[in-house]
Amino acid sequence: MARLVFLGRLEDVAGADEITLPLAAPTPLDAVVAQLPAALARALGDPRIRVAVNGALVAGPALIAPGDELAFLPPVSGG
Amino acid sequence: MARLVFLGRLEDVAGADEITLPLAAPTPLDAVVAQLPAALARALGDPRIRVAVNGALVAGPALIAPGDELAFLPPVSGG
Amino acid sequence: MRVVRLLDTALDPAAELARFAAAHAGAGGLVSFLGQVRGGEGIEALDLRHFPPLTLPGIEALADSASARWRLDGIAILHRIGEMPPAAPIVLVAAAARHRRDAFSAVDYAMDHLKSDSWFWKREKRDGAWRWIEPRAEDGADLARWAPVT
Amino acid sequence: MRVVRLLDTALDPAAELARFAAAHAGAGGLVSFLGQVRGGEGIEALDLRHFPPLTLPGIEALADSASARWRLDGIAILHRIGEMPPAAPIVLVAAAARHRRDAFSAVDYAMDHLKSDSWFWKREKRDGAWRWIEPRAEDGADLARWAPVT
Repeated sequence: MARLVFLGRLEDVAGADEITLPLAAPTPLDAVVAQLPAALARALGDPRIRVAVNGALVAGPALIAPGDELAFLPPVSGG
Repeated sequence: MARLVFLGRLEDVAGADEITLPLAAPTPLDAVVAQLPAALARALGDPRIRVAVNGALVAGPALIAPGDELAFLPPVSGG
Repeated sequence: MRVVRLLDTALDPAAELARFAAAHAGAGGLVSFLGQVRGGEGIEALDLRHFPPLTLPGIEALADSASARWRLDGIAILHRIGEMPPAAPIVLVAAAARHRRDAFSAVDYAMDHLKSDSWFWKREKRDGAWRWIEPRAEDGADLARWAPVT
Repeated sequence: MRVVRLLDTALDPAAELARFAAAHAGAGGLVSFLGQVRGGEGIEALDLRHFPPLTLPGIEALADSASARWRLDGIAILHRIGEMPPAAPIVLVAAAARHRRDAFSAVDYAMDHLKSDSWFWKREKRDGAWRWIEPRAEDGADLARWAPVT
């Protein structure tokens, strides 16, 4: 299992602010995303979206392990 | 009579924040100042000092009438 | 005094400022910014979301960076999260300094970064419908006013 | 809301700010500056003198000029006169605006002019002796930041 957290407008696309996904072994981030519904996977492909694994921002390809929390952070709202 | 008001450090030079001066007829400002003690008259000669007659700033030579209030305003303190 | 807080209940700016001013009674100058939920245009509520692992640490780093750039006696950054009605206080930033220019700059800098470079997502409720607020074009310009410290 | 006052008794910044914020609940942003009597260096008291026919009208003109230069919803300038102990509030300037940059600029502008271009004379009591405070070299530079409106 991995926990996926969606911030901002991604919550509306995902239909929930978080979901859990079955995950039996360490899996590349893009393979995790590929398991999601097409519209959500497409939204998460926006290059402006930052990803945090267990609360720390990651850059580039990441390996997601069972038990990880994966957060998707779209651009902040500005002011 | 005319009332002379001294602001800021001029109060210390004059020894009071205001004094009254006998004045029987309209008198030019510099003639009024010339009647004052020498040290005070000299301090009032500082070109940075502004003069207000009856609460309004005057520029250049002014005629002081009996009953007028004459205020001497040195540079303000800044900050 | 360095105060950084995220609040999920009402922010009382007058009480917070009184406390901050009392703690910096000899500072000379104290600048503050208070942001409130805008009214009008059918706005019924504002909802501010954050990401706990990053939002508060990010604001703490912002307070430290403002303190490093200017000579401050103290800085306070208090930010609401959650749902708020129009006119509710959202954010209070205060800086105390011997020289007022330092306090003005620090608060201005902190606000530009809070607004455009902090982990907050906002949505507005208008006429019964929630809508997420997107970044604005000016945000980059606001941040570009502050050259990186090298 | 346009508030301009000279006070010969204690200024309560928290109460004044709360009132001003309540009057501008929909403004979006509210910037304030609070100046307090500096402590330390043997300072026992500050005495602020004014010239009634010019001082308050000058500050009223300053509030009008700030309101003309920036888009403000309101401005408040409250200034103490008389003798004050260290840490006492001397001046409170607040501006409310839809856009925070307007409020920052208006308060900064008002403070530069209050400090260097208003009819106040200050003397400090240190170690029992009063001494008048002279203008500083920086004051002209502070004012020169604000180009005249043509």
